Amino acid sequence: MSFAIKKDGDIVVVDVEGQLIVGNRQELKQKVLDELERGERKFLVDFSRTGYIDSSGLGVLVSLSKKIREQGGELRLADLNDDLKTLFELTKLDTLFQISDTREMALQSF
Amino acid sequence: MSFAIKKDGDIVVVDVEGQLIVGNRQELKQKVLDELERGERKFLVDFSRTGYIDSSGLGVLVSLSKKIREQGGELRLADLNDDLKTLFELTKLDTLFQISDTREMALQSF
Amino acid sequence: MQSSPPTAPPLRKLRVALEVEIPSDVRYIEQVVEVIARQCRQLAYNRRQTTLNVPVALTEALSNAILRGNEEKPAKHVQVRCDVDSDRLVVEVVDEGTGFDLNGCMEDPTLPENIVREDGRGLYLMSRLMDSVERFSNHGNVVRMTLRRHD
Amino acid sequence: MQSSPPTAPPLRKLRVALEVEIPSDVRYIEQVVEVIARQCRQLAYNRRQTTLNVPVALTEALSNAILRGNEEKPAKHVQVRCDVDSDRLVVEVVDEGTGFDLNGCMEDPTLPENIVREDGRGLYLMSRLMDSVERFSNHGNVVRMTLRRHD
Ligand SMILES: Nc1ncnc2c1ncn2[C@@H]1O[C@H](COP(=O)(O)OP(=O)(O)O)[C@@H](O)[C@H]1O
Ligand SMILES: Nc1ncnc2c1ncn2[C@@H]1O[C@H](COP(=O)(O)OP(=O)(O)O)[C@@H](O)[C@H]1O
Repeated sequence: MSFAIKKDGDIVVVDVEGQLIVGNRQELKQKVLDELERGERKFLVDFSRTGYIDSSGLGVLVSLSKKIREQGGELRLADLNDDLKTLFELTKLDTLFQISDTREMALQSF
Repeated sequence: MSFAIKKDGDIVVVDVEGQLIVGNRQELKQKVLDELERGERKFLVDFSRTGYIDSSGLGVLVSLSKKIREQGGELRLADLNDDLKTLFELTKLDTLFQISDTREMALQSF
Repeated sequence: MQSSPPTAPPLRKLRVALEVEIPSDVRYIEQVVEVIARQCRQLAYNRRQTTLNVPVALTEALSNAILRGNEEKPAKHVQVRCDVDSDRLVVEVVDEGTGFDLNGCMEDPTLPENIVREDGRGLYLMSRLMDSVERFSNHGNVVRMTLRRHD
Repeated sequence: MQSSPPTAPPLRKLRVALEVEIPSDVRYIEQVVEVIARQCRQLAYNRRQTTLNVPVALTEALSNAILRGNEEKPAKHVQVRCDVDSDRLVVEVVDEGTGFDLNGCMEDPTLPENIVREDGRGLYLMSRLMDSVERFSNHGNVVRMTLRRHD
């Protein structure tokens, strides 16, 4: 599992490769907070290469979203597979996040 | 697992794909005997795509070799991986068969 | 000429019991999950069960055992026992903590007052992703989860 | 920017017990072998053990149980019990036959008078590929094979 961070225009895009779980969520959190600190405000997490997410991974997304919003920015999500969609629906987090089907659609949505 | 039979000049080449074991050795035996019946005399079994062989698979090779020899022909073997070499050594069947490292070498040996 | 092998009917009556003990370290979670998910795949549990239900519920139970039950103390261990056949999976996660009140600790994270919380979704997800979740004490604090196989 | 994950040490203290029952039909052998070889791979038995020793010895034991012990009678079944951890693999193959004298039936197939025989290499290969082979009766004829793990 790893996190690849790229810039696309003024949007910070994070690819979550493998699992986003208790063992590595802190790493994601820190990377995104570093970018926020540097002045970035638009964030997109791409889940096309993600396995499963646990409650602490979901929790990190919630807390990052809050911190980014506090700075006037936004965190959006893209390309959730059916399993991940189910997780967001079960937890109703699909109501908290703007979720796009594809990375391209998400990039254009900002 | 399956057996693919091809002709290369006057040599019948049998590729053993997957296992050669009690569940399928009869099929190999029948295919080779059919060719022998048709008048073929030179046979090469290529093990480059073979998994493992059990005692009944070894037994079929021994019995085919005998039957082919009785008709003035020969059965040779090629491209045994380390596991298969060990099996032939353990059973001393490496003394009974002419075994070549590659199919090409075996084809030229006839 | 190409021959097709005699078709082998799938194995029924396969049953696997698995035991593994890990230190109180969350880095072990993924491997334990993979070992158990693999057993389920081998028994033809459906794709979603082996990629969502089992991995997520088991990750929750393991991280609770490590972080809550054992408080990540290096001297404490987590034991996992799994018994799986073509009917159902039973997994028990045992920690060295004093236990907890499963129903009392389970909150509904979908309520408006909880939705923006960072924590509190673990037990809820376990109960939604498994057919049953029980807790009892037996040489430690045991969380037992059961999932019936679906095609 | 690319991050590397926190490294997870390999699982020790993993132990798998497996039971499977098959009809007296040799077509089931390959699947049983694969299921058990997979457990050995997961426990880091070396390549040769998982591609040669275990598959061949187990195939011999299973085919003897099906063909000799049960004489391929459809009403009879073969039970396989496997217990494997990072030290050793123990496999028991149980048939419904009357048993046999392991040492009496074991011949040396490498002797000049045996080398051209079609049969008689099964028990020999089992004994050469496993650390031990035993036979006893316990609700059927049991052949137990043990193999110590090598890296
Ligand atoms: N194995 C355990 N040992 C002790 N307490 C536990 C255990 N599992 C869960 N709990 C308690 O239940 C609470 C809710 O757990 P959970 O729903 O997983 O959310 P979270 O772990 O994010 O707080 C935990 O905060 C903890 O108090
Ligand atoms: N499970 C079994 N039940 C009864 N007899 C057996 C069993 N396994 C082996 N035997 C006896 O041992 C003999 C030698 O077995 P083996 O070395 O595997 O050679 P093969 O099966 O080719 O004869 C068999 O012919 C059979 O008489």
